[in-house]
Amino acid sequence: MIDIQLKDTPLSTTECSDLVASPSTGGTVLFVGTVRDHTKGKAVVRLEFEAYAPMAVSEMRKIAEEAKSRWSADKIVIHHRVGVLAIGEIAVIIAVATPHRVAAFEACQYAIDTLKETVPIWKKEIFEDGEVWVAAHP
Amino acid sequence: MIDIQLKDTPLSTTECSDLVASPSTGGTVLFVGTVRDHTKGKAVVRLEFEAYAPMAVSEMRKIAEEAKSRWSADKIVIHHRVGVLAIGEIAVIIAVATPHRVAAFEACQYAIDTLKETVPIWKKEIFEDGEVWVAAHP
Amino acid sequence: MNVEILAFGIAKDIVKGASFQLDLPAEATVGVLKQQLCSTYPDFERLASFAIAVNEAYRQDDFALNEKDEIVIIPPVSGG
Amino acid sequence: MNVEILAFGIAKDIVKGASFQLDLPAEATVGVLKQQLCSTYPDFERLASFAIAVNEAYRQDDFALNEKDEIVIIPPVSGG
Repeated sequence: MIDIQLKDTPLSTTECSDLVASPSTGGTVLFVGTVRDHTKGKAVVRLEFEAYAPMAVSEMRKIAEEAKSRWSADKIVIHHRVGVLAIGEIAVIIAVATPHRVAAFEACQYAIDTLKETVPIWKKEIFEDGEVWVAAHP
Repeated sequence: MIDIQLKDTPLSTTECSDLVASPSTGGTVLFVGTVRDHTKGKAVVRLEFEAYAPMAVSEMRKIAEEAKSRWSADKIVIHHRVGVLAIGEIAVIIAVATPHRVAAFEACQYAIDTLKETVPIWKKEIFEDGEVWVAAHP
Repeated sequence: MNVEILAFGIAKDIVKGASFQLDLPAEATVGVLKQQLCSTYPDFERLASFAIAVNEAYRQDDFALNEKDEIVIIPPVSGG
Repeated sequence: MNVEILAFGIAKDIVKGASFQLDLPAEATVGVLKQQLCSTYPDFERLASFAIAVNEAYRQDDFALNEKDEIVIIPPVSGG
């Protein structure tokens, strides 16, 4: 089972955990990414996430499929938020259930590492005195 | 921050995630262990977890302190359930927040691996035709 | 040929809009498009990197473009 | 000396109770206790392993016991 969602409403850790839990697997590993209040010492007021939606979904699905086949994962959920987020809100949740616990940790780490490299989603940090697209400049 | 709980009521993934989330860390890794419906092909009806409570709590605290110092974790939560659990219910949740994502995965994996080795909690599997204390016999 | 290009993130700021038209030689490739973008909007040179997606997938420089393709500029991503 | 011992998990089934009294020589150690347990209740030999906690911490065989100690049999754990 793979469940990919790109949504502009709050994400739920319990929902993602429940989606991958099954009576036949013994453990789930989740990564929950939240919005930080500072970048390089500068206070962030809020964030905006923008996505090239159809490709963001298809790239997240690609990641889930790769993780599923490489680590024999039973179920993988990737939910990503878009729109305006306040400090502390959840931007992304990845949940992975595998027959063996070690594989779930590896697959989840692979998924978040790859998501940050390939999925067309952009984060804009808004400060008191301006705003910046993260990662745009070297 | 370290939060250790041994309780006989349902555990909450969202509660544990919220407990470690903080505006200053960017990510949380959680392990959620659920009750399996079979062992070696035999159908499990329900489970009972029994703990030597004061030492279970102190051993879980030791694990959290070690993980905190080895991986510079900001916050670690370990909640373990005791009593009768139905199939699919959550037996344990470990949540770790660290400044760097890789450390959170490592610290969480260390915590669940060590918990399964050292924390005095015992699981009894109840089948249709009998019951067995898990791991008791070679 | 005339193609329509979508822009996201900082690319939207650079081209001052979410989409725009660009004239390209017939049988232009992704590589040709990138050169043209950099000469029309020199700010693209200042990005850490940028990629081109055609019809919802990343494409290499030798990929041939067609007039009806959905072409998207993908500046450095920062999801998660 | 006479000590009180707590049992959990399968140890409870072996000694048929959550606690019991045992007579030990004065200045007995954890090692002596384990031998005595195995000779009184041979089923302890059949366990994958078992440990002894004294006053809420695991103790090695050479640890000396006192009459007032909280002594607990820890059969193989299976939490998580």
